Amino acid sequence: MQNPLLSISNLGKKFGGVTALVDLDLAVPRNRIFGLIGPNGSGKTTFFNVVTGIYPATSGTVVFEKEDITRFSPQKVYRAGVARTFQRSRLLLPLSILDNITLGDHSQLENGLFFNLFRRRALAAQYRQLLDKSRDLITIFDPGLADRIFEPVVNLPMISRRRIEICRALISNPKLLLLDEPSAGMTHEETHRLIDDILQIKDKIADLTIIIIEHEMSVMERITDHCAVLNFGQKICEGTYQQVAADPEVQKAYLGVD
Amino acid sequence: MDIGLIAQQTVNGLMLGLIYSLVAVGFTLFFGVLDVIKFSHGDMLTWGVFTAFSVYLGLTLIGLAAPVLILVIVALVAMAAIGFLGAAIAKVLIIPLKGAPPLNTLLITLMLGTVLRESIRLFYPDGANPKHFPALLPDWSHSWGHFTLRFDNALMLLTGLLMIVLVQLVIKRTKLGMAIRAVSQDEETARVMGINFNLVVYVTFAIGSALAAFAGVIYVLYYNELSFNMGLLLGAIGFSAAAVGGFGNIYGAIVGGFLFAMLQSIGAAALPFASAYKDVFAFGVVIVLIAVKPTGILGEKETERV
Amino acid sequence: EKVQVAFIGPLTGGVSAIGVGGRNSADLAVRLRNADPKAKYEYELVVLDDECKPNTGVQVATKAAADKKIIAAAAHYCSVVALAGVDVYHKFGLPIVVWGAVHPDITYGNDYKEIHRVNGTMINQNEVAAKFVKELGYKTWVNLYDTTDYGKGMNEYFSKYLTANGGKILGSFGVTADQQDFTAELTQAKKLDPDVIWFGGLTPLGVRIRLQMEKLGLTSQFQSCSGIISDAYVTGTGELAEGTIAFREGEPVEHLPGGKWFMEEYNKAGYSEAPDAFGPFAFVAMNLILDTIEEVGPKRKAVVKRMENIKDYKSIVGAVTFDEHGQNISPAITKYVVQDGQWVPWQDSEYAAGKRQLKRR
Amino acid sequence: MSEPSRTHASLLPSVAAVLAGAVYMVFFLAGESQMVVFGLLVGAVLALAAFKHWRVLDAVGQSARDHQGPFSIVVVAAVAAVCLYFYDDAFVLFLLGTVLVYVLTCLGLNIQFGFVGVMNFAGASFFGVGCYTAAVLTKHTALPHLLIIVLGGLLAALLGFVILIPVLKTRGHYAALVTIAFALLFKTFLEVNDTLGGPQGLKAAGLNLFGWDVGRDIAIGDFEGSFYLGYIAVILLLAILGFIMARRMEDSWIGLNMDAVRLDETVSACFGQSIPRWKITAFTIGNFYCGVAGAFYAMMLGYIAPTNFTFGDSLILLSIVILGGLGSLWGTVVATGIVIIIPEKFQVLQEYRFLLFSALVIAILLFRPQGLLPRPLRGYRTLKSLPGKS
Amino acid sequence: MEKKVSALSVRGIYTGYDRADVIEDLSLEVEEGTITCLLGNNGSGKTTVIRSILGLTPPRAGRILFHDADITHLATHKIVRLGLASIPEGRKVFPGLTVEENLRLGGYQEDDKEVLLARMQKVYALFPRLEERSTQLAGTMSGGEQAMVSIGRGLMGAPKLLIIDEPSLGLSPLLVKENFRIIQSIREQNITVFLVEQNVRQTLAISDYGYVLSKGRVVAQGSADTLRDNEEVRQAYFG
Ligand SMILES: Nc1ncnc2c1ncn2[C@@H]1O[C@H](COP(=O)(O)OP(=O)(O)OP(=O)(O)O)[C@@H](O)[C@H]1O
Ligand SMILES: Nc1ncnc2c1ncn2[C@@H]1O[C@H](COP(=O)(O)OP(=O)(O)OP(=O)(O)O)[C@@H](O)[C@H]1O
Ligand SMILES: [Mg+2]
Ligand SMILES: [Mg+2]
Repeated sequence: MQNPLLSISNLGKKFGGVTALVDLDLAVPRNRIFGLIGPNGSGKTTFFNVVTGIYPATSGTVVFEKEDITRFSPQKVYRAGVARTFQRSRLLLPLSILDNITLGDHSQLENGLFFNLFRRRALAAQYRQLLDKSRDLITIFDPGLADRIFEPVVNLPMISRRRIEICRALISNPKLLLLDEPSAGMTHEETHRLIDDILQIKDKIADLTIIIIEHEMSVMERITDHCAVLNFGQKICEGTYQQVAADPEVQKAYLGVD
Repeated sequence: MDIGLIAQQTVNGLMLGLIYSLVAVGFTLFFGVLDVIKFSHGDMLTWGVFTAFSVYLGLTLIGLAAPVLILVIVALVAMAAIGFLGAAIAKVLIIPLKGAPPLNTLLITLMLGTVLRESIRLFYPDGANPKHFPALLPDWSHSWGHFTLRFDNALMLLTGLLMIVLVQLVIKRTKLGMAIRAVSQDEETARVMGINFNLVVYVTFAIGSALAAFAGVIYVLYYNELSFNMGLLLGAIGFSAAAVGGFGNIYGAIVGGFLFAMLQSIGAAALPFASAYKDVFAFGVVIVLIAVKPTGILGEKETERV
Repeated sequence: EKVQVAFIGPLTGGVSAIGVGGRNSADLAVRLRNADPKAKYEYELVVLDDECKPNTGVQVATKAAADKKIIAAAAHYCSVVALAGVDVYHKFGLPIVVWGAVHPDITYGNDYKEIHRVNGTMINQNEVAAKFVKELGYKTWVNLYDTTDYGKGMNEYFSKYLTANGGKILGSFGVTADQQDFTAELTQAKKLDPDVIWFGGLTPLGVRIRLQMEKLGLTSQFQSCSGIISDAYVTGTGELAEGTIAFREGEPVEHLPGGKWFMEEYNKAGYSEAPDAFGPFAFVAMNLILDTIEEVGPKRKAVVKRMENIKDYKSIVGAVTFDEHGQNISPAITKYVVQDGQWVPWQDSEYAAGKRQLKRR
Repeated sequence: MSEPSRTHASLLPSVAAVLAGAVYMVFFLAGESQMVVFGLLVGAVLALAAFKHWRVLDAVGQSARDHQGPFSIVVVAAVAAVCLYFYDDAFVLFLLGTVLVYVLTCLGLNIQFGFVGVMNFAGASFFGVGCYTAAVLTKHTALPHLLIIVLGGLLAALLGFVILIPVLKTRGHYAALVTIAFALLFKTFLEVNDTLGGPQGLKAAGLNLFGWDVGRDIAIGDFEGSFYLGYIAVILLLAILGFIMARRMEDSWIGLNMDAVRLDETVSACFGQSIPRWKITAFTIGNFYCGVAGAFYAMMLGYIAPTNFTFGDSLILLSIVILGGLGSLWGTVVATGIVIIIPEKFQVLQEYRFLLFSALVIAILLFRPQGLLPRPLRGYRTLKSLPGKS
Repeated sequence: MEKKVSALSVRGIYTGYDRADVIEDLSLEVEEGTITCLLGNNGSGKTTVIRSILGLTPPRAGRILFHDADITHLATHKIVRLGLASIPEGRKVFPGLTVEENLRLGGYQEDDKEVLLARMQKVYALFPRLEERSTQLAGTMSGGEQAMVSIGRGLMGAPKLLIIDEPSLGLSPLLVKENFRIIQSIREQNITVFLVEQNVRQTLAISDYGYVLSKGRVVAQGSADTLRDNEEVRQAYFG
């Protein structure tokens, strides 16, 4: 593949006796939506965690934009342009929607002590800008939430929380977005609205690559350009959705078509 | 240093370590069930000791003379009474606060500690002054040079360790133990499993508090002295021991307790500086240890994943 | 006309027993005066708790001193607190009489005319103590002291006078004031095998050390200082108290006619706590204040002026005479020994008579 | 799109509340007899309960939040007015000064604990570092006192670095242990060691600002006031400064970052936060506050000793923070007032006062588990009012 | 006609959290021996209904009967002991306990060790992954594995009524199918099932009766077949 955005080679991850990833090789092309599927416990989330630096890799390398980020801390991975959502939603529940989204834009903000304490007008300007930006973003997903942007997220239903989480990941205009089961627990209709929204965003942002983990196959079918299938931490198959779905091994291990 | 001296210091350290461990086990229990630091734990110990003392006075008043019988009654009554008090505290102060920030529990038990302490000082007859607790165990002893081994110390050490093992068995082997651990992980789901949350909390607090009373009885048998503010520092050290050993792990509490006692003994006896620095030394080492093992020596395992 | 006088002392915390005893004694002085038909004024006692902490001390000192209605105060058992407060009293011109704190600098560290003290400093006490025990024939000591101002000061002066008198200190251990276990230190001491274990500090620690000496089979004589002369020491140690020696400023209260009378009145008044070791001094301090006010009227300046030359003032702890620093210079030091569960002046004891023996003599 | 559609509350309720509070304070502070003090205390509780019932308190809170600036000015004016009312009552002024000192200290602890979640059980120790700095430097150097106050803060912050590594590496109760151990260690160290006066402590010189001896009574024309007015002026200024800085910190990206670190370290790290950075920042700034407050306090008090910096004192400081409401700046102010003034007013109870005070705190916690004034959601209110292009 | 016995009867309950009611005047019946499902959008209040039944968030008004016993204000553990078990939403496993301990807690009411062992074997047979990982801390399992633990734990009890809240959340398609098979087999053991699921097509395929919830109110109900043919339901859930 020509100049992939993310290339993984030989990646391995062990937790004590549990082997979560084995000799994984992947190349994720730019500007595409890349699907990751596999049975439960096959290592998909672990893959995200290793890429984002939460877990150190046991072996292998992760190269992002030609830079070896294998040993990067989560902060550095984020600064390199990778943002993510979590399989179990992780918002800062007592904080407002705005705060939660703003947090995602950390790299664009002035975080210096002096700036924040003494250059209040410049800060206010930055704040207004960000407020507008957050509102615009969340409006795409749910205009209702834009009106409640100063309310704490603790009272919101799961679907809203997932949307906010995606906004948090998107606000910094990342180059790579990692989505871990974004539609889990949504109804059919809700799921498809979410996909529409994601595709809309994808169109707006010129240079955005997405890796998505999903167990909802209709989503994968609609949205991905390319899929890889993991089983027992290994890649067992790769190709377009139609290709992998037709693979007998995938059907047996994952889809359960008999 | 000669062998006798070392042996003596070892026994001193063991006794001290036992008391610290017993207090630390209590902290670990409360932490285990509700994730709270109960800062009044040391003062519960004091109450245990004063209950024991009162019972002792009462028994001698009615003419009971057999020291061992007295001791057994004294210990049982003190443990029962303080266990009950612990459950009552859980009901009135701890459970109502379970929805609030955990720090409130800390503060409320801190204040409770003051209330307990001050009540003894003010309302116990001549409560502000230290009192003498008689030796109820036979004072057989044997000396080798500088080393005196006392029978009662050995007995206390044994009973104390037995007690800890007992608690450990209850936690590890019984349904109650499992319920305690489930409650500490997720109260709501535990209730959905059919666990009576309140009851588990009461029972845990009763056990932990009774253990404090037990530690108090050991303390007072060993030192023969009681005073209203004896629990304050003991509480702080017990907490440190529980933490440095690793919360939620009874063996951690034991390790922490004996470690702390050992550090103090070394600080007082073996190091070149003044003995008054022994606490500085012990706490200094504790800080370093925590820097190296941030969740204690037998620390909790990381259970969170993303 | 109501005249306000204040009592300041530690009513909460570890040494509250002494503070409350002092408070009761001062209160007794005021009550007796108010009951006295010859008294010119009616007195009201304002009681303040200094918690034995300097910051609270300064706070209550300010409260008393800034309140112009308060004419004088009997103040402080804890030396640090007294040291912290003296500037305040001076600044606001409130005359005080210290009733328990023993640090020399309280009176000698300044030239404030407002500060007086009826009890002696730790210097006098230790000088007498060192000489006395040396004369008893002891040769070697191990010193333990708590690291408060009191314990450290005691240790400093006792060691100084002891070595000057030819005593030998084999080892000395500072211990913290809330320490509970002394077995490590005492085991060391046991190895050094001194004639005497000396302790500088207060009752709670004194009790613990005496008991733990026994645990470890330490057979040395136990000697201490005014800090442990209290009923609590005797009840706290039980039989082991027997033969403990200690020293205190002032003539033995029980010897003076006023002393007995004081105890009778105290019991009559029905306080629920004992006067404790320094009750008599608090009583004297308050009485001195009241007498002075009776004499010169309820004005601070006049009281300060009058107190400059108090001489041979008769009291239940002996005659009081202030030197130019306001320090009572006549406090005799009484030597005490515990005999049959009582602190008995040495000269009255069976030990002095040779009927009983101290340890290791 | 607009703000949540809520009409702006009027300033009136909050001003009225401050005025009522000020008048109450005057009566409370002036109250001498047991009866008066208790009557006022019970009255306050009943009044608050009634106001809460009638939703007056909500209105006050809303009004105060909508008018941060004016409200704060009114509060400061009210404090100044109360102080001036007691212009020649040295004791009341001293007490008020002490309250302000503790406000500054607890604001610092609140930054550590309420914002970034670092529990500091050694607040009194860092406060003590400030005190000792002031005592030693006023005695041995001729440095300007204002500089010494700043140095007190800096040294406290610096000493914090001693336990920085374990503080950074641990969380929750383990972090608590580190600071508890430090607090116990600090006090023992001061006592055992004689270089800093040992257990007996040190005298500290009074504050002298550019030739103005603050320790001297004030006489301007016919007005004669206690010298404590001078001290109060200084500490009021320091407390206001501290408050403004804390508020600005809260209403800025720093506050957001700190909240994130407190609530979820993993998420924070995944969005580029450096967790050590914010912990160090909060810990250091908080200790700086403690040190500054301590240095000033030593000068006002004139005498310091190790017994002022015990673990117990640290606990009192932390109690204030919790009682006020975690992260709540106004809560800290109110709670400090309660925790410092009420035990003093309980002096009439003599030896029973701690017992009652503790019982009172327990009662407050049972009835008000979120603290007296729980922290409101961050609304960037101080930013919104600023003019500027967007 | 066969006599219908109501296992669970919810009558006009109102439930809310801090302020507003989330559930308003909601009534439903679960007949013994059936699978009854509750459908609804995210945030429509399904979980809240379950919480009300379990006594975790007791209703402000209304009554809940379980086999004719009023359980409206009973403590959760007492309700559970009447024979009501649940598989809670959101894979609520005990993270710090091992897989095996989690399963054992599911059988907390059962004292007979043999019985427990047999049940555990059954669970292990259904989810071999759990047996493989019986000593792993549940909190470190993958999302789907935690769902397996949660389901397995629910199967460890022997309830009369099993309440299941979104069991297939995060499960692979293979396991989702397996899951529905399990639910059916539960009914065959004469256990009544009250099911909340987003996977509407399959849910209705196995259910006998269903309710549709919207904004805290029942907006449609009927037998599974009628619901399947309901136009609104189709639109919202099948697309
Ligand atoms: N922190 C950990 N400690 C131990 N084992 C772990 C840890 N994290 C993951 N595992 C194990 O590694 C394997 C892969 O887990 P991972 O979360 O990557 O699965 P997944 O593909 O995301 O599955 P799912 O679709 O169920 O979310 C699982 O078997 C899991 O139990
Ligand atoms: N603890 C809570 N505090 C306040 N509001 C809550 C709480 N839990 C739920 N809510 C609110 O109650 C409403 C119903 O929530 P509930 O969880 O019952 O919905 P649900 O139908 O189960 O949704 P989902 O499909 O997401 O599970 C939602 O609007 C939610 O925001
Ligand atoms: Mg996963
Ligand atoms: Mg739900």
